[in-house]
Amino acid sequence: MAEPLPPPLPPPLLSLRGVRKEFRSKVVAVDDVSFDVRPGETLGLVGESGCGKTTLTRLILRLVEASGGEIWFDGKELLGLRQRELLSVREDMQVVLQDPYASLNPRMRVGDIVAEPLVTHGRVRRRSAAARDRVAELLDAVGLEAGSQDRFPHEFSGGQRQRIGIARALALEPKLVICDEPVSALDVSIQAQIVNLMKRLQAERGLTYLFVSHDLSIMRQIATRVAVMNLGRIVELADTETLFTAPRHPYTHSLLSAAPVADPQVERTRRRIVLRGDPPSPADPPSGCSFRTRCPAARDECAHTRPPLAAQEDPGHTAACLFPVADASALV
Amino acid sequence: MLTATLRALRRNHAAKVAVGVIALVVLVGVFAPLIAPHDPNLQNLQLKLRPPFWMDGSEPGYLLGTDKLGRDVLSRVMYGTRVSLLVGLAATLLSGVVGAAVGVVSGYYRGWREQVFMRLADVQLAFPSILLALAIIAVLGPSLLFLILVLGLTGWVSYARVVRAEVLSLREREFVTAARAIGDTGPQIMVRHLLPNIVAPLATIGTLQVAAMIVAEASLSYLGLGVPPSVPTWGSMLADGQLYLRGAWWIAVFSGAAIMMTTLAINVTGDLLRDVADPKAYHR
Amino acid sequence: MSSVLEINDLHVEFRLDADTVKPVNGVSLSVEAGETLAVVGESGSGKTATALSILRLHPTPPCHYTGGEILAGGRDLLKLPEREMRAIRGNEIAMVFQDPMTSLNPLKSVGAQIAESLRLHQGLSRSQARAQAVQALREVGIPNPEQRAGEYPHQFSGGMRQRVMIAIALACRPKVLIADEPTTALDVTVQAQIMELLAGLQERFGMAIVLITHDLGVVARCADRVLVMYGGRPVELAAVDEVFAAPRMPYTRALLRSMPRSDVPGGAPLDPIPGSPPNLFSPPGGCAFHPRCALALPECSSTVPPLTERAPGHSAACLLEGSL
Amino acid sequence: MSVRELPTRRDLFKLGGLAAAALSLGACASTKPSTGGQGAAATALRVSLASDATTLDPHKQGDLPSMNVLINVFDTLTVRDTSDQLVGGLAERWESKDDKTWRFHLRENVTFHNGEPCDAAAVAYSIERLIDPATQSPIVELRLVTGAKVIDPHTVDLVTKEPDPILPAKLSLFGGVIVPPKYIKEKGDEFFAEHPVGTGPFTFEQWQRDSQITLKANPKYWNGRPSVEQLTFKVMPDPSSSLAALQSGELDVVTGLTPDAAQQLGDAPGFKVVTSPGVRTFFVSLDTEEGPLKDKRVRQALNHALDVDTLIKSVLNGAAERTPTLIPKQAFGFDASVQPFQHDVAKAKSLLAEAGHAGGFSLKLSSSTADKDIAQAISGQLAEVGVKAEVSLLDPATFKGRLVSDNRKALGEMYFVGNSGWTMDASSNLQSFVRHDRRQSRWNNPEADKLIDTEEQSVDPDTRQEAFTALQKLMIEESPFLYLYQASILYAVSDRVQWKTNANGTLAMATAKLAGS
Amino acid sequence: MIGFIVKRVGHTLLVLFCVATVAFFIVRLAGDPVQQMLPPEATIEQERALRASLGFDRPLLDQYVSYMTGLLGLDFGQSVFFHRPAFEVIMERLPLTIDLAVAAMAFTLIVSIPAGIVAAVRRGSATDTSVMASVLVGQSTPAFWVGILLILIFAVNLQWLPASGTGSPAHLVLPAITLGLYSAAMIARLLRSSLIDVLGEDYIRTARAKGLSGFKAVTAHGLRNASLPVVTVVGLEVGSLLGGAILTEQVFSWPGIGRLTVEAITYRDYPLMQATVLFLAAVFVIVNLVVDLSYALLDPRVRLS
Repeated sequence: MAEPLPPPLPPPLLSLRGVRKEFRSKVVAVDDVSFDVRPGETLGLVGESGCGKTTLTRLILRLVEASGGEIWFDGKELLGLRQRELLSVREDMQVVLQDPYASLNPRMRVGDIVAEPLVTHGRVRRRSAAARDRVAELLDAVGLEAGSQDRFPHEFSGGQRQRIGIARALALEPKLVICDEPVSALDVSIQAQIVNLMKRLQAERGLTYLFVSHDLSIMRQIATRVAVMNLGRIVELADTETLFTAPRHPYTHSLLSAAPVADPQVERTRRRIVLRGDPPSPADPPSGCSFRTRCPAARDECAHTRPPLAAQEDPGHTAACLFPVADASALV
Repeated sequence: MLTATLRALRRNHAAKVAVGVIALVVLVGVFAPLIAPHDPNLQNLQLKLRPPFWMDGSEPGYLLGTDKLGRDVLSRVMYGTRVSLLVGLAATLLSGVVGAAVGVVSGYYRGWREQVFMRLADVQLAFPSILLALAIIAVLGPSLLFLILVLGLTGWVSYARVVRAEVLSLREREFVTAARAIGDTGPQIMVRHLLPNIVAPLATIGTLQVAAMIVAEASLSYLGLGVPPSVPTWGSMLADGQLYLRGAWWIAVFSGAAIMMTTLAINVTGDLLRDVADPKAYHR
Repeated sequence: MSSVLEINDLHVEFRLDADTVKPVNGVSLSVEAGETLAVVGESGSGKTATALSILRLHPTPPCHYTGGEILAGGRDLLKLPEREMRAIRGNEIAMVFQDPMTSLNPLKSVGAQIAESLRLHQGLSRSQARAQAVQALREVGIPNPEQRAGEYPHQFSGGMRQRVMIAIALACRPKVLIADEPTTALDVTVQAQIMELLAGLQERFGMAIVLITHDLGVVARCADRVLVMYGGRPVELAAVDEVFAAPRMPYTRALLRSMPRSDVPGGAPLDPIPGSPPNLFSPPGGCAFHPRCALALPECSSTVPPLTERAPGHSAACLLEGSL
Repeated sequence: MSVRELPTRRDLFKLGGLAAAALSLGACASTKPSTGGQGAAATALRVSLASDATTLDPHKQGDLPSMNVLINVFDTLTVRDTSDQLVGGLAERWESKDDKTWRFHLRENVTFHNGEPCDAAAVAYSIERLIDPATQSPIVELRLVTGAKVIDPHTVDLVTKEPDPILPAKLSLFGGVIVPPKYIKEKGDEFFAEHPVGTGPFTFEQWQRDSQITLKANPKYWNGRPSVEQLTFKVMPDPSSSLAALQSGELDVVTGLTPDAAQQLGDAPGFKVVTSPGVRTFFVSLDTEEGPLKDKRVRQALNHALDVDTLIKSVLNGAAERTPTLIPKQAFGFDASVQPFQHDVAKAKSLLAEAGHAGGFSLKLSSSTADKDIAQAISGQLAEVGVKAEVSLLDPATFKGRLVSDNRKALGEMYFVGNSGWTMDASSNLQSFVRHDRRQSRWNNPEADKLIDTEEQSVDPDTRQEAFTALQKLMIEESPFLYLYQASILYAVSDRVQWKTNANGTLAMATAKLAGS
Repeated sequence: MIGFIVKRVGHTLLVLFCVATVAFFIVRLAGDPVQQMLPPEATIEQERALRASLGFDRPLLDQYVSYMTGLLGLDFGQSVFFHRPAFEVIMERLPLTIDLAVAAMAFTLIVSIPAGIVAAVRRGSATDTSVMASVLVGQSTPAFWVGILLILIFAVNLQWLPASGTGSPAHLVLPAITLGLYSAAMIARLLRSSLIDVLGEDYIRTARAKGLSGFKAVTAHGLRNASLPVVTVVGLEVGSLLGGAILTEQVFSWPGIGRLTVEAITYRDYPLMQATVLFLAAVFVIVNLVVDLSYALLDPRVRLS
């Protein structure tokens, strides 16, 4: 009996094709990155510091100009747009940033911070009653009191500030929210609050997230699919469960293995891969596979061939490795 | 900032005195026409070079003595306050506005604007400002306005540098990234996000700059390049009085003391503001 | 077994201009040779303040050690004159800091920075110290140590810098190593390397490690025993398995439950702790955790529960008796 | 001839702010050969200069500090003696051959310091060199001279294009310096400017720029070896420090004192301040062509309003003497019968009322910063009759730039100015200010113009004196200026020094003597 | 590093070019040397003739081009008043200004470095308070006023030191103090705050954790690091030192570059004015170039990049 065909996928909301960024220093921060973000999903983007994930978000937001490739969002190609034309795109694409202490202007009142996108896009007048009402609504949605409007950011704790940042991102009712490490600066006991909030908002408002993080445990809890980045390239992309249980790329594998698990018994029994050597500098990447210098499974070919993202057994699972990991069962 | 300043002020006795002195100087300046015992320019050649009240030969009604044209030193010091404050504040304001604008623009946009402005600043720094003052005064004649212009035009560099440095670090902060992602334009970001965040350092340099400008005005007046003589100034009184240091020390000493006291008070207050603006430095 | 370091009822105050802050309130702990004690807590829990107090590295003023004792080698470190204290720092007790970027002097070669403590404590000559420094770099797994000893911190990667910090700390073979968030600033793959390195060095030199961290994963991987801190107080102390399997303090339990885990499939909402960690400037009365505690009793807001032993080797500070 | 009194050199110390007040007053201080004194021993005399010489080439300088040094190294054709009489220098005597020719008979057996003879050829060379545009000389007195003719080795004729009755007087300073032709031709101009060789009482030793110039006595001087063995000019712009140096024995003579500075010395024993009459006159130029000052009653009123005696006493500490017009009393042409304006506020007010200015009016009074006090005091006195004169001070260089600019109104309705007539002939005092076509004139009076022409073009003393007398009366009547005073020369000397200055101001030290050595 | 040097030298030349241009035009705004050279009674013809013989009647652009091309060959033109090459005139005064600047710098450093260190290390103590009070007074007092007071006290009243002039080391004392006072205050303050910053750095804590004494930690790890920002400011201070030299040299009749500049300005001696301005600017930018380069030497992060 033939399996029923999966329902046809909706067209992607955000689609990257061969996006590349080379800085003037010749450092290639983002190299030939392509992926889709489907409406309503959370695409996780995971990688270590310096892998280019933050640059990639800035390219999508057009805060940094790309050197090549295409970025399609909601039917428009972004890289060709002029700054003026971008304004309408920005209404549908907002960002939540990492550091809740730095991402809010310390000299502005919370109400003005949250209302700023509305004002910039001409939805309300600054300090108008309409602005206050809308801000109150938004603050309520992220679990803050309406009275918070007249206070300054420094009067709030880190978690509360991140809620303010989320309220600001939601003000224009965007379709896509790019979340750049939104919880990594928060205390452990607060992270869960924010993750839950974001999940709830996504469900209520049909949001799509591009969720960037270096923290695998957060990723597993929030992402629908996960893309793994190493030295400017996507090396593996899969459904979250597939990626965490059956990674194909040795880099993903070693990341998962290196991340400690908060359970001493599990830790004692895990097979751990401890990589040798330093991560290569993005200014001087190795030839061929960018991971080969640290890869436990590297062979000579890896130095000559740059492996393309290739489809793996599971549907929608791709990995860029000539010799993918066969068995990752010991990972838990 | 204000409450923090007041709190810091409560703990700092020197600053309390300094703020008191500044208040006094401002009051004297504002109300000079009401409180000065004499017209500062009224001459009485019969009463020239009379000493202050506690000395022999003093003239009643002339508390701090008279100068060589028989004008009342106290009244002249009081009126001199006005020029010093006016020049200090106006020149600071001018250099602050120019410097902050240049600093914000070059710090935010970087690129050619920054290059042009910073090279301009280099040229300005390398160029002896006395020459600029001289040229302007020589061409346009001495006047309060031109004096302010000269001081303002030579003083912008320190602002521009500090503001640029601040902006360079601010523009990397995430709230600027957030504003750009929202769609704010460069000018919007500069006005709404950058300027409010450099108010504290601006106020600090501004305060210190007022003192520097007062000294600069005095120096130029001392060199005879300052304000027109119909207005008594501390610098020109000092220059006048220097010749009489031995016999009639009071002319130079009181005006010099007025300069020192005022700049000292302003500098102490500026330090207080600096500490408040940079709590890291304060609490360490 | 005997402790190489023992802290009893330590109290530390910072007397600032306007306020007095008490980051450490009655911390007690002990650690034995070859053992790793993890001190775990969120920001503001007092864990780093405790660590710095051991070597008396807080600047005085504003810091004052207002109570308790710190025993090492039979002496109370809080009572030692500064001179003798200096002979202990970096020699008997050494420390590794969180940020290897700022903790190394950018203007001195790493070799010189290692050699400094060798010359100081072991009276080595310049050349001897230099040779020893190269050896220390080799021990912490820095390739090509002869050449790299002459290089400057900015020429090293983050992981390599932390290795240098460890080399400095271990150069004089201390009995106790205090590691303050040694891997927090590092990437996960590098973090694994550093933890492996520390474990290997501990095995080799047998020093006790006091590991300060907020990361329960790191605790689970490295620690023998765990001290949980909250609001400047110790709230639970037990062997690592006990803490994770049967926490006796509601805070520990809530923390473990709220943690997102990479080994558990997602989907279900997480179980967060409501509210925020206490503010040092206005700590809540009574048990510091009571405003966020699901099980709080009325008296929790007025009574500070002492850390009491509930089972052999397992202490907790909670008014609720028994296991949760 | 009002020479280099205005800003040039003195600005320096003004800019330094070191002699704020009426610097110009004392700046012409000069020593003049003094007589008497004991036998010469090996002695050194140290004299302060307010500013350094610019060059030691006498033809390339036009300022007193340079001249003060050079007059000791060089000789001029004629000399002003201690009683201000014009006597022979390198020329023993002279006469007017015709309207346009002056003949000079030279002293014989005079040699330059290098042994080169000083003869008619040298004189002719010097005159020609001075008037050659290529020399770029700032000396202007010889503008009428077209050339010098050697008649015999000791006789030379100076030819002018128009009559120049006071040419011999003009040759007593800047214009009359004789330089060695061979030496200059051999060594070049630049070398000469650093190592001057003249015929004067002292030979050049050393020049440390802006610090000091050292001269040695010339044993072969034609007028006898000077009693001072070594003469040092020390550059000290600040009068208070030079007075301090005088008191500490670092200096013997402090020149260029202002009245204020002179007061600082007080009654310190061992030193004295000498006040000697000078020829520099001060006055206020009025714009007679426009505004309220067009009315001569107003101009007279302002003259009556001024209390010049009080100004002299209070502002100048008495170091000046009242003059009725622009002419100092020592000058040829001065008429003692011309009476100065009386200080009379009532009369001034009534004259103003007559002219329709009973309520007074406002105008600007410009002056150099160097003359700030006196300008302000004048403004104060004018205020008493209701005339508000706002003082506008300009740094000396700017002041001078405007003074000589083509725009005669560049300094406004009134400006305070000084003018030195070192030729001691009224002609010099009047030349730039009276005839309507002269650079600083703001007075158009045909009668005055005619009188100027008479005195300038006639060589007959009586004719000239008549013209001057008439001019002075006319100037009082028409009042195109506010007349003030002629300033005294002030210097401070140690008691061991014996010398005396003359009225015009160069530091000729040939006959200075030192006591107690 | 080479690229850095090349870039900085390029900047320096650009700045000098701009200064030369500005100086050229600005001095011509201020007035004419010919008017200052001639007595007021000179006729217009005489004035015109002198102006022509000096070349100041040529079109401005013409003069500018020949001035700039002259500069390429280090020809600053002929001083109008001294009748000598402007460069030569400057070189003659230079040693005196160097004497003064060196003495002032020496005074500055001798006073400010110990004061800054002590104040930083004993932060909050009575010593710190009195150092900071002196710093404030030093920064608040105009240089000319200091000079006048020093003359009044030490030369006039006590007669310990000469009031003005040159000749002996004693002559240097008062001017050097006058000139150095502001910089000393400035540097003491800066060193203090910079050192306080450095003392709060993690690597000082590392040094203390190694067992170094507080004093050793300051000397071995603090000073060099704290000197980095100070060095930069010392470079900029040269600017105020040069500006201050103008006033100080006036007050003390010190025949150096500062007074020469004022003389040139007074005479409106174009070539000399241009030359002194350019010279002062060159000294300033070259000192700052050297400072930048020495910064690079002090800091391996710059040196090795």
